[in-house]
Amino acid sequence: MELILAIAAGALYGTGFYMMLRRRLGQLIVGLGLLSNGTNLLIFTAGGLTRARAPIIAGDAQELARPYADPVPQALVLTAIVIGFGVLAFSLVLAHRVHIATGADDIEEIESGQ
Amino acid sequence: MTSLILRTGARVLMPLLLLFGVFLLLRGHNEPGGGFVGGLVVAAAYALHSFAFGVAAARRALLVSPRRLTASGLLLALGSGLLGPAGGKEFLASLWPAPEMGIGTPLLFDLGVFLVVIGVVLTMTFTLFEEL
Amino acid sequence: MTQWLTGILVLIGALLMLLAAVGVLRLPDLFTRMQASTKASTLGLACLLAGTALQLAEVSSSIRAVSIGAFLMLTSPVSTHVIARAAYLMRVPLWEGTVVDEWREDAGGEPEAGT
Amino acid sequence: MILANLLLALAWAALNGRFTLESLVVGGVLGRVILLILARGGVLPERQVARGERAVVLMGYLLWQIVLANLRVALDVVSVRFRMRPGVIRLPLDVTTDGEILLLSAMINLTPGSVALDVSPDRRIMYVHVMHIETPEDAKRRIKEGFERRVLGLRVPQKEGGDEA
Amino acid sequence: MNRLVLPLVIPLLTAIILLFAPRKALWQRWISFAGSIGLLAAAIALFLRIERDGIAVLQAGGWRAPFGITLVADLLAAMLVVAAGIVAVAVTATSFAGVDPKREASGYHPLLHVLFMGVCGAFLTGDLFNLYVWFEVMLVASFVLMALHRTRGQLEAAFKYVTLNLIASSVFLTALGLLYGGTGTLNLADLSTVFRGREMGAFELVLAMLFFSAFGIKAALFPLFFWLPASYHTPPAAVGAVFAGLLTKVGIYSLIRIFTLLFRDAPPGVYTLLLGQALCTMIVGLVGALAQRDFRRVLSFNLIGHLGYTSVGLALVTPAAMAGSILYILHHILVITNLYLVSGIFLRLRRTTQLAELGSMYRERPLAAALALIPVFSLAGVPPLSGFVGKVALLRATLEASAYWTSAAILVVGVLTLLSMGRLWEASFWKPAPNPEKAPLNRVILLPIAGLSAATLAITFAAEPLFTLALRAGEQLLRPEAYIEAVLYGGARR
Amino acid sequence: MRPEMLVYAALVLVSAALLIAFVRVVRGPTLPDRVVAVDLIGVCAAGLSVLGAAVSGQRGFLDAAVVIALLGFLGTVAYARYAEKESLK
Amino acid sequence: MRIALNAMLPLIVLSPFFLLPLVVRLGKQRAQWAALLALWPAVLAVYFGALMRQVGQAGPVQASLGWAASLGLELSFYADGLSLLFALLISGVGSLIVLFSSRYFDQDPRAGRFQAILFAFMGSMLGLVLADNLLALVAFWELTGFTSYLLIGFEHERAEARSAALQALIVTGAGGMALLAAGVLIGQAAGSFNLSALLARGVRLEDAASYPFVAVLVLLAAFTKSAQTPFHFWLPNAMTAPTPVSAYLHSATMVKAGLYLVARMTPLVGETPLWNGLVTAVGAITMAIGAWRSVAETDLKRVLAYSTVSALGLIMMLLGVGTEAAVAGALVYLSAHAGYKGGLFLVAGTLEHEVGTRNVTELSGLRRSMPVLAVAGLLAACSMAGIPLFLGFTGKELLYDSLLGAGGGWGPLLLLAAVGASALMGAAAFIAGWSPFAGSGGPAPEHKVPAALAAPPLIMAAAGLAAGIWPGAIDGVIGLAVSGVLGDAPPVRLSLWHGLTPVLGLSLLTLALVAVLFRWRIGVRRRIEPLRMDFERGYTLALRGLDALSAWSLRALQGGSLRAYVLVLIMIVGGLVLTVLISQGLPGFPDVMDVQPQEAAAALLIVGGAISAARSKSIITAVLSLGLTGYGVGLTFLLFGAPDLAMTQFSVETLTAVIFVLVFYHHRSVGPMSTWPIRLRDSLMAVLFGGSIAAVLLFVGAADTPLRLSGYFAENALPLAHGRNIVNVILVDFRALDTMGEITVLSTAALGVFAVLRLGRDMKS
Ligand code: NA
Ligand code: NA
Repeated sequence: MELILAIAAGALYGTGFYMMLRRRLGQLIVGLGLLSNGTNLLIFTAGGLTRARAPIIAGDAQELARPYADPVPQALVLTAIVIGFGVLAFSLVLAHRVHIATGADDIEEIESGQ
Repeated sequence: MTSLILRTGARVLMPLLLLFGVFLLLRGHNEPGGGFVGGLVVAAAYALHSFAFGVAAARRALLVSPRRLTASGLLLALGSGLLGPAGGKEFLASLWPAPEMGIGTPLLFDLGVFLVVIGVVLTMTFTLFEEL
Repeated sequence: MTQWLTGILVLIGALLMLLAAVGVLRLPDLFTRMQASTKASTLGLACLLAGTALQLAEVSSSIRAVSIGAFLMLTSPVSTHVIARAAYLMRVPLWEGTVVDEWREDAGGEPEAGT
Repeated sequence: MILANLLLALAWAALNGRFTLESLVVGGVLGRVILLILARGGVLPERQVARGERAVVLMGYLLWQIVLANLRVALDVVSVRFRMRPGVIRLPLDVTTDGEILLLSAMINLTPGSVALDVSPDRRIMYVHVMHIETPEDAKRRIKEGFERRVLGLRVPQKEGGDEA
Repeated sequence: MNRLVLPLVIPLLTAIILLFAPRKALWQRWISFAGSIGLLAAAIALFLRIERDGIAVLQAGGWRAPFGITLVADLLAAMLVVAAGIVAVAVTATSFAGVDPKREASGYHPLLHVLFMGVCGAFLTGDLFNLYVWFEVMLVASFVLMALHRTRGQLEAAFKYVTLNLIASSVFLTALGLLYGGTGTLNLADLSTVFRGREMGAFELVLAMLFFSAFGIKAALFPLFFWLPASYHTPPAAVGAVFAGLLTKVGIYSLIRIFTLLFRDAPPGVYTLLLGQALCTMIVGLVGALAQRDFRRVLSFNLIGHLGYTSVGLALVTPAAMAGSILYILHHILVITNLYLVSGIFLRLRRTTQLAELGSMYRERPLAAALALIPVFSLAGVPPLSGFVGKVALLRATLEASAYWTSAAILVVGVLTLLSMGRLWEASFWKPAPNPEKAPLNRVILLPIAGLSAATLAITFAAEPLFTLALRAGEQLLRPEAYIEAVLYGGARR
Repeated sequence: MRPEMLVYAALVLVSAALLIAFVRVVRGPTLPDRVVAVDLIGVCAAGLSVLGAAVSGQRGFLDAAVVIALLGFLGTVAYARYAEKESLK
Repeated sequence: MRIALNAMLPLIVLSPFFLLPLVVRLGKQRAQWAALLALWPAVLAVYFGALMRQVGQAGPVQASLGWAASLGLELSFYADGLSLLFALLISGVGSLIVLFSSRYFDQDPRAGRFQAILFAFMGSMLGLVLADNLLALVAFWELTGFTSYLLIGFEHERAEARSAALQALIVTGAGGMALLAAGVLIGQAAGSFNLSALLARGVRLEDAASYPFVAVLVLLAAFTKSAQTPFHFWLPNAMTAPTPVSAYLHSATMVKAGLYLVARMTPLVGETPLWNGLVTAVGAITMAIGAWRSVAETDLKRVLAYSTVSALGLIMMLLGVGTEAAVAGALVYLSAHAGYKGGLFLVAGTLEHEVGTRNVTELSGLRRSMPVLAVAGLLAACSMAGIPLFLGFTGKELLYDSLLGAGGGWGPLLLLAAVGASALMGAAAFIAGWSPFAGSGGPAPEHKVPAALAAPPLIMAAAGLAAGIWPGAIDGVIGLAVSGVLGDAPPVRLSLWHGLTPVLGLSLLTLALVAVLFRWRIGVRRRIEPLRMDFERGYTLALRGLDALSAWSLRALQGGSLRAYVLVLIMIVGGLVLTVLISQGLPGFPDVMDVQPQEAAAALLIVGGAISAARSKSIITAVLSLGLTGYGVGLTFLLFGAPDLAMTQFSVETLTAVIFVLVFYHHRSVGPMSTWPIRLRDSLMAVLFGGSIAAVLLFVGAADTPLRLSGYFAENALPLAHGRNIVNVILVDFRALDTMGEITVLSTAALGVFAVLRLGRDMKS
């Protein structure tokens, strides 16, 4: 499974950057979103995969029964997801402001218009 | 004003979403859930409401301004962190007056997170609805 | 025995979902695709939920399963409706085999904004 | 309103998986708070709450209708050549309240070959997409008799204060 | 309460109070200023304590390292927090001379304090993921501060800044994920023990490269620097001052932490890479500065060039070089912040920082010119100002380490800086301005400039104690056993 | 061991449904077509999640299914609104 | 007394800096008050005289104020004969210059500032010549350069003043950098930065590995500062400075810092073929070129500037020859030059001040209206031309004497050059000092020359005559100074009359040549004027080259295109990672092929969504596809035991879609696609980068993760943190600080969205 998820993460990084290299503001932001998803997947995968054993202590136990999915990468990814959301939303709005200010969506046109 | 079906659906879904959001918050310490996802669900409820009834109605429905909500959440989280030092422990150290009831500063902290998330998402969506 | 029941229920549910997906892929226009997706997905998921509730055999899970089903039945008409409305306003073409369109007739052939 | 509150309390207990007095009380209080918030925020005129709940209750009854619907669709999907005669029809409405209209549209959606598309602003007409139309009138009649009648049948006078239109 | 937490709590609390407080300018300014004073006081208290008692540690939540998040302050961190406090006070004081009212109402003040919180958090954290969080705090605040503008050029610059920094964050996060995947821990001290004595294989080297890229972008090192000159010249002077003074330093600081704790046993090739990068950063920055025709762009490129100075210690890993870099970082924070504030004078008077439009300051505003003379020529390394002291320290260190090319680059860059600053001075202070001033000057704006100039002079006079401190800090960095000991076994435990 | 096989088969079928629906997302041709397909993908994801609960016995899966069901709806509403606005331009 | 003088040294040296606030205030007052400022340098001169006496009796003195000892940087001072000779010149001439300036800048609002910078310069110069610590010497060295920058640029409204100031700053600043390097190298090689210690130990660096560098760096500094060819061009350009500055910095003091440095360093790094050869050769060439150009100029101050260059070269050459006689000659010549050249500059400045021009072809016949000034000019010119009885004559005698006896095979050539240069300089002396006063006609001054302007040049010029007549008055000083260079040398005996020696013959020959050249000066000037070598060209070209390089580097590295930056970042990061992976060889292929259908579906959804996003033409399809990848990632989380994550991911994905949709209602995201080669290039880059990330993740990150932290959490979450959902416990307790930062990020982002949109609306309206 690591192989497949590694490919998936790689695809997200690759397409994320590919979209950031396109000419439209909107595509750039979508690229950022893909990149952010890729990073989250990478952290999760690198932290080790354990099927369907959520790190939640069962109602009658005092301690987590092994094996369990490592909760630490989960906490990290959760933080990263939320931060990524905030940042992505902000960048999107900023891109839109650039669009309004310049009347253009083509990055080349925006940059040459100065 | 949008369609009748959407409005009615939203009206019925709203309390369920809110309930579910609070539910996720409160039992997040023991089961899947927590302040983040709880807050997101509640925020989604109000976002849906603004789609169905417009943002002015959603603002009315929220009662508090999302900015205030954000600031209160931050203050609550920080305050719960400062309760530790007030009780002679480290910053962010938890105090558990009633651990078996699940009542302790971490819950307060999570509540802060919950409020921040609601406030943030709604600040964003409401502003987007209004300013664009 | 319940395990068998579970198995059969979830299998039916899964088949229905597959059917819905095939419908969405195959059927000729948006509205017919929506017919497939709405029904199959709701009933399919309901079957899955029923099977799972049987399998887990505990109150809270059953209630949760029921509430998911209820949510879905509540939301599915609404989503169908909003998509259909958008499609109508966008003048998404109907399949050439469509026999009647009274909606557009009422609107005088012109889609109008905001009901 | 009280019924709504009770339902929310039950839902809470169900979500928690514990039908203890404690969780019922907590759920009741929570539900009350949410309803109060929503009422203050102008989201929920009380009678619509009640209608929504009854619509939910009706869902169970619909189940077998849904099964039929699915079989029919399955046939359409898998048949090599499309044999349906789809179309959009105009359905004059007898139901009036929001809850009834929502319920009706839900039932239309979940049953054979029909999808509710829109309701006219004056609530008099619902547009429905139907997969198999012999004649439009026939399709309308089937819906009106199959479902609208049942929905109208739900209009049992309630003793709860303020719940009646 | 443990003093370590105050540099985080005070700015956050200030920001929250500012969010609740009336949006009236005067309220916001005074609360903001009071918060900065509080931050500076807390920073100084922390520094004094550390100077006396050694490395201080706070185990947040009372969870012992490496399980909780450890806040830790050694000399370097404490000094930088003090510098951040000074910058905070100077910048918030500047707002009394007036801020664009729209920006002020849009959360300018709380954003500044969030930024300070992020910076202090980055300096004080002993946990790598927590560092990421502080980076984001800092970045988002800076994004917003940068975006609070209306002109097209400013927005475009902000957008570039945001995009390229987000890539850096993404690379950082990638490195973090892999790091945790390979080691199972995030605490820097704990990681240091994990990596100690371990041969640098593919895993370690990939991590080193990823961290180098991520922090190199933040620190604007060659060849990852281009976002900085593309954006730093556009925000208002006070915002530019904080950015230039603090943000890039956080990148350098993180590189220092990573390379002294995690990759202590890196193969020589890595250090060659670091050194080459430092050289190129210096040269490219200063050469780039020469063609600039805008006061703040000149500063941007000088900033980059001198970031090369500050990363020399990292590459040479001798206490003297580290001390030199540390001293230079402290000097540079004060001076470059001050220079951006000086650019604010021009923005007030002439509504532009295009060099062609400036001039006549020396004759018409001798006080402002005299105050500006200090940072301009301190940056140029004119003795006895702080830049000279820093340069001497670095030169001694590089020559001692037989890094002759680096020494040569330091000297050449010294001349280029002199040239660049000489031209800057000539164009903006000496030459007759083409147009009369467009607005009166609120003299309040001179107060923070005077304060920072005084601080620059203080570095000169206190060169001995400061350099001794820097040496001690450098030794702490290069012999991290005390740091590790303090983190893993110090502070309250649970 | 047979009943588990059925659940396993169900997993395969729902996974297949999800991917088939994805093809419709790619094909479009109109935005509503895609939205319908995405909606269906959401339902399939919820289905996988429910099946996960059946396989593992963990309730967490059901909670996730609730979230998917509830929020997928919001997404659909948003996209539909976009389509409407687009059509009015 | 002795102890007191000793201990006072640092304070005395730094006193001009301490006095700055007073100087600014007093300097602004009317001339008669401002003139009081001249008292302080005079006091300093007296002090240095007293100290000289003490040093003569008891040897050099040393005192320190400390500074940054651990950097090797100390404010320590050392006074021996050599430094005190310079200190005397600096303070003595300084006093006269301050006096002169008080009148020159009378009624000028900038007078206070001018006097202050002058004092700062004086302090730096004293620090330079009296510094014991090498690095302090460098500091003062650079400070003289900086203060001279401010002084040359004093008339900063004029473009040529600014560019001359910058030129001087850069040229001498570059030298300063060289000196800094040399200082550090010397300190490291010799183990101390203190000259007193090094001199006392008799350290010589000849054998150190760094010796060639040290020597060349020291000389580079000396040559730039003392305007040696090819760096001399800055000096004539600096003549745009106010006259007191030219007189003080560019003749009497600062330009001699290089000579001081060479003399000072001779015991440490000198007396090797490399050193002596370079110093002699550069000095000689400079002497020749300066002398040649001096008679070609018409601007009084440029005449003087080139003759200064020539004199500096001459002294440098003598230091290079390095014999006792040569060093003594150098120091006598240097002292004489300080007097006459300072005087001539002040004469020139007064003429300009009173008449309004400095052009020698326009000035004539002024002796009647300015008799005192004419006397001063004539006396100074005589000393400069080496007329017997003047100190200049004594200096020239020593020059010829030392060249006759030394220089190896090059001796005769040097001698020839010296005679020629002396003759040209003599002619220049009269051109500058006498021709404005001789003849008749020409412009007339408006009023009488004030005493404060006339007295200083007269005093300086007269001093040359006095010292020439009574050389015994200074030979003690010179002797002490020589011993500062060469160690304990036998006492120097200066005398007016040496008898009928070849040297006397050469002197007479020189005087005859002077007469001839002065008589036909106009013809000579016409002949010489076109024959110029543009040494400034190097500087100009270097600057132009730098600017071109700068512009090029900006075009290359700072093109301004965001996409280019992104591409470069990707290439760097990906390149570094790939380099490591390839160079290290990939570790073993992990066991990875255990896949279940739902997992495969999730992964396919991710990959498919990603590709669909990249291929989509409409932005909303891209957003939808982004959402699908999010769903895929969420499913993955769900299937691998992370329900919290999955729920958050699904919610966030939906809300992201909502926000995208809200924005793109109003954002027409249509535009040209890039051309297919660019798309191909970017796809390749994307595949390469994505591939390297996948490889890293697979080979590097997918190894088993030690449960270093999680074990503790699993054990203690319930007993200590009272929670069963460990992810949540981590978020709100174990690592609550992260969460605190995270909600701060979120709040800030929301504030940002609000502010950006609000400002955007304000702009629209
Ligand atoms: Na791993
Ligand atoms: Na805690």
